[in-house]
Amino acid sequence: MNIFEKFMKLDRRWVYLLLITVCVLTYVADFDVPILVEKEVKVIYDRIESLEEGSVVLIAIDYDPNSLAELHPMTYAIVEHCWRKKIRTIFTSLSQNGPGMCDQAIRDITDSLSLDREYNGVTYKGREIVNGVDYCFLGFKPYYAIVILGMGQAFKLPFPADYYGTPLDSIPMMQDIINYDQVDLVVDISGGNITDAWISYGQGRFGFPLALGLTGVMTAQYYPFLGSGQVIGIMGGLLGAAQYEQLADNPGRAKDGMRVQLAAHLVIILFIVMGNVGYFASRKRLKKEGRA
Amino acid sequence: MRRQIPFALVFIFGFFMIFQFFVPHETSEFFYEFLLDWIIVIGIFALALGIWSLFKVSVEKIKLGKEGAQYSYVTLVGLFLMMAFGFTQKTGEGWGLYFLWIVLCGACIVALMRLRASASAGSKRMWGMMALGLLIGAVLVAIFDDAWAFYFYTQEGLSNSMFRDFFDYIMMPILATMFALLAFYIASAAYRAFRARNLLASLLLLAALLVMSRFNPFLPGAEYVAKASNWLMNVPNMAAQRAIVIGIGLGIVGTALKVILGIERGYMGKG
Amino acid sequence: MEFTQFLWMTFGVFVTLCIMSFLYKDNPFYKFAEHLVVGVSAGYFVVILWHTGLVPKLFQRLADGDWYYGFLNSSNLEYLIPAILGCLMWTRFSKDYSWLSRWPMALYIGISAGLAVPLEMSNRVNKQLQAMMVKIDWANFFGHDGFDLLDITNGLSQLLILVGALAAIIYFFFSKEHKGAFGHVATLGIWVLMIGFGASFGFTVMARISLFINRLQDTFAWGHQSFDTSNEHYSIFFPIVFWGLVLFVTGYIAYEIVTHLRKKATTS
Amino acid sequence: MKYKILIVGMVLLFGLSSVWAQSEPEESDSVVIDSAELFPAPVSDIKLSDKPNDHGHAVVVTWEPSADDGGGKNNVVQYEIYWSTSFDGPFDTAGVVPSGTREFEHVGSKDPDDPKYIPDNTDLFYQIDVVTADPLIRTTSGTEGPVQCSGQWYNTGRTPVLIAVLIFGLLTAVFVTSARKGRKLYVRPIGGIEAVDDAIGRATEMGRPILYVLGLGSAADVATIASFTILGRVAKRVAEYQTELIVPTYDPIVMSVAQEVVKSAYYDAGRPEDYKEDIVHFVTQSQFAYVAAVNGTMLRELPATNVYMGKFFAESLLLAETGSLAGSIQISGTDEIAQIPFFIVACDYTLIGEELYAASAYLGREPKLLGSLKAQDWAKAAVVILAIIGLIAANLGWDSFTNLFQVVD
Repeated sequence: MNIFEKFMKLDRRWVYLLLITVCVLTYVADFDVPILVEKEVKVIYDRIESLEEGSVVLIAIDYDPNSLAELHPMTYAIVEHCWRKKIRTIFTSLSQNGPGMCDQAIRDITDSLSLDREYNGVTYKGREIVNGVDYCFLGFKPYYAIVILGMGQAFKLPFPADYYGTPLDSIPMMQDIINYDQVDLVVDISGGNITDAWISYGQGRFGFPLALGLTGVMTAQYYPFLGSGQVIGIMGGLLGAAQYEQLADNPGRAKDGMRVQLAAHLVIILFIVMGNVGYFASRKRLKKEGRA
Repeated sequence: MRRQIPFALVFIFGFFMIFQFFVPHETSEFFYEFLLDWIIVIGIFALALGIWSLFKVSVEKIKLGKEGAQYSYVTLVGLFLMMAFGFTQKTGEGWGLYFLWIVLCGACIVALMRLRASASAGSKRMWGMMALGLLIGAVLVAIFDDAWAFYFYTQEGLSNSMFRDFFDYIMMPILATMFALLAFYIASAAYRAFRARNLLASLLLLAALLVMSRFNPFLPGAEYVAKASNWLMNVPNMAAQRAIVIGIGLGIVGTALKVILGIERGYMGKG
Repeated sequence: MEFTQFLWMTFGVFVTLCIMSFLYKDNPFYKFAEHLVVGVSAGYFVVILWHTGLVPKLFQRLADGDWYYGFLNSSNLEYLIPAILGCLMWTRFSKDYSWLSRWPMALYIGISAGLAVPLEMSNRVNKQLQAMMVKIDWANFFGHDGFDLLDITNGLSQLLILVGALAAIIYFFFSKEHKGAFGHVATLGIWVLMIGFGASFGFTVMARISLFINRLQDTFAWGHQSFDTSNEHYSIFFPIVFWGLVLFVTGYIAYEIVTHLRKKATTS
Repeated sequence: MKYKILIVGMVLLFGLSSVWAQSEPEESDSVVIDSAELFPAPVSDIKLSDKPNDHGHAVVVTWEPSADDGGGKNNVVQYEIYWSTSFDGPFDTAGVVPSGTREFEHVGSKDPDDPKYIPDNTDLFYQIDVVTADPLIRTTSGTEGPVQCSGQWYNTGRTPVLIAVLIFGLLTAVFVTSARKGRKLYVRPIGGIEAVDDAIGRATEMGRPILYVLGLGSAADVATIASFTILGRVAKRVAEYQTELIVPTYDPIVMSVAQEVVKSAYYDAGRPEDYKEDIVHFVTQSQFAYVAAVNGTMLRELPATNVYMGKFFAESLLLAETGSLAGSIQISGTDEIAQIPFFIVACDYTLIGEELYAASAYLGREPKLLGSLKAQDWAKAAVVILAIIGLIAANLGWDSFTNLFQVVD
């Protein structure tokens, strides 16, 4: 039995040991792995990157804690990207259990913005993010289709006051923002069918550029909208989130997860390849012996 | 007669349920919900049979002195403690003699197991007396201790802190880890079975490899791999699923019809 | 975090490791965790089914009446029927009357079989059949922007899904030999099935690895908690428990290695 | 002169204010209310009907949209639908729909104590408000009615299903009768089924038990019912060969039925004395605890053969990998599509999807059961042909054909 054939008959416990070791090491170690970026995600990043200081992005955080693991990293990456570029953001949260989680996320990112950071070679000074100047969190209202339509007339119709109870009229940032006409991009991050309403009632009626962040299982069914141009880009699941983090040079939870995923997948692929090398090697030898 | 009645019941209720599907009227809906309740209630009553079976098999292991029989105590004590927690809750601040009661109950279960497992009349009597004594003790504690009470009709027991801790720190970690073992099993299964033995095995292998490499940035042409894996998931996989779903649908309908019409009686041991 | 809760958490980590040790081999720790979880989960389901099934579906419905000279004076007496059927299940405890338990079992199977017939026909056959009758996107047959065969929304992909599904259905024909043209189509069908299965297998790996990452997170959270001096209940016992478990686990691993090597030495 | 200036001034002011109001209506609430021109046109042509194919307690309201919805002043945001049991009110909110909608299904509860209860066979009246961005600026339609709702005795939306069930039932009956009459039917071999007999023989030779897992389905799943039949065949062989059988179960009803099945199999094989109640035993109703126990059993009892038939979920691979570690021959069959790949990879033989349902007929080689397989094949042929015709029809725009298969819930 030569070395190749040993590959084939390895005790499976070696597979387990190697896999555990690799997972734990990559989980603990803090290094960066490149993430393959797909076109659908890059479009979203490029769009935000091309916006000028003071532009407005509406970020619809339409998921609840159930799909937090997949979608939260997207929110973190996109919001941080916007704020570093001094783009103003409006948040809505049209999923019933979303607002509390959304508020927490906003505060987390605000903290992170107070530090100096370097992204893609550009140093951004830490700054204080001010509610009402840099962002406005509108909160939750039932009947999402009607809310989305209402915001097309004016934000203050469905939301006379923001999540914290401040009337929209007295929020400095909202003085020059009336409806979608002043919004440069809408990003809907969603784990359910609110996305459909954003596409048909929002984009369909008011024609703003719309980007989607979706859970992994939902992604395939929204590809047709990419083809038809109703949606500019799609981020799918943890993979999509990691791609955005990669583009924004802001490694977060998604990239942490993907680091382990990539290593684990490589280990499994390695074993499959080893097994097949061994298989062909032994078959070759058997053939030879058969002839001899 | 005894053999025929069950098949008649299957026939009557089976046909009723088929036709119910096409009748939206409230009366039909009432019977639909009513019959579904039957199924649920019958299932819960049957659980007693299951618990009895678990008890019997565990005791049998001790009786036969099988290897690892001592673990049966862990199973049954865990079972009865969990049930005890689920139906009790403290009434005030303190727990009183609750933990004494728990210990008495646990000991009583062990004594009962020994009683059933013992072969000689002498040890039977001894364990019997012990079980009875512990039971009387437990009942007395339950009667005279006011710090906690039984709740069968309302759900106080579900918020019992012991019940919660057993669930959060025993059940959940074990179940979640059992599930997580899949990460390793999927790897070893792939290693062991993905060999290009023939054309079909190679197709399986290649499709799996391609999809597993979908976010691997080190591959040449990585972008196309990602795209191709997306295509595999949404075109051939979709086609396979659709075919299987339709086949399964017909298989289910065919089998269910055979059962209702009494052509297939294997489920009652007559095939 | 209080110390008792930390102890519970430690126990959770301990049973996690017990289960993980099954990857090496069956051992007393796995047996312990396995038997414990069987008992605890069975008890848990008894409690849950009692509270969420029996109480609302039976007791609360009969609760509007009183026991009246041994008769239950309730307006929902029909709900006694499932209770009686349930009791018939218990005749299995007796040898002579256990044939009665076939009645509720027959009812159970009859109701579920009847339920399945139209429902499965509708959901799995009719709706899937209609889903196959698609309008093919002839204008973008080879891709939306230029030639792109891997575009999953182009007309070709739509057509391939349909052809693949039909070929796979043909593979499942029982009463016809896979010969001639029919055999070729069936072969195409099994190819489609195998590619689909392979893709689905490969796709699932990620979700399974995530499960293990979650377990790692929990374990690391426990490690962090052991040395978290900002915890107001923190005491020296936290790290003592931590190191105790670590020592125990490493000790056991060392023991296993030594016995393994010894066995190897004696056999060779 | 003074009056003239005043009037001109007022007209100017009014005009200005209305222009201003139109450009930025949200900043001049008080002015807007005065300006009657801003009120949208009411909806017209309200039609009320009982919702078809339901249990009652629901009304369908349709209308022609306001002239200012999508045209005209284009200021309609939503329609609010109100209902009442009397013409004069008081009216309650039935629902709100966005502009552009022309239909609303007012579905109520059937429970009289529910606040959303809608009585059957009672006169009901409806009104529709056209609402603009400012909720105060709205136009109410006239009251429409009466309409009565009631439950139906036949759901016409499900006719395609009824036809399919009837045709399929008929096919089954025809083929079963013809098979009973002795017509020979060919069935192609299926690897996994042929393997069952060999596997039992192997277990006997090795003197090791056979593990039969019925899966996580309840007895209400048809996959489990099919598995019972297969269990019966296996148990009979096992009894004849005097091999040991282990059947751990997940559901108490499944356990009871399986006990009956195995018991009769032992009686049929002429070995009632070998039957023990504990062959089929209950473990627990928790998915992974059950798997933990069965995995333990596999490594301790080292069964020669593991058979997995029925409904399986994530545990499929946990079971099958442990079984292969224990060196058992493994045969599996499930109708859970997501789990089939794992069984294929980890087991020696796998029954894919519907092959599980065919297995019981195969194992018995009983003509009447084989007859039903023939019916399934005919149904599959019909599906293939209809799908091809449907594809052509859909692409030629013959929607009336594809609509024949539309099932409305």
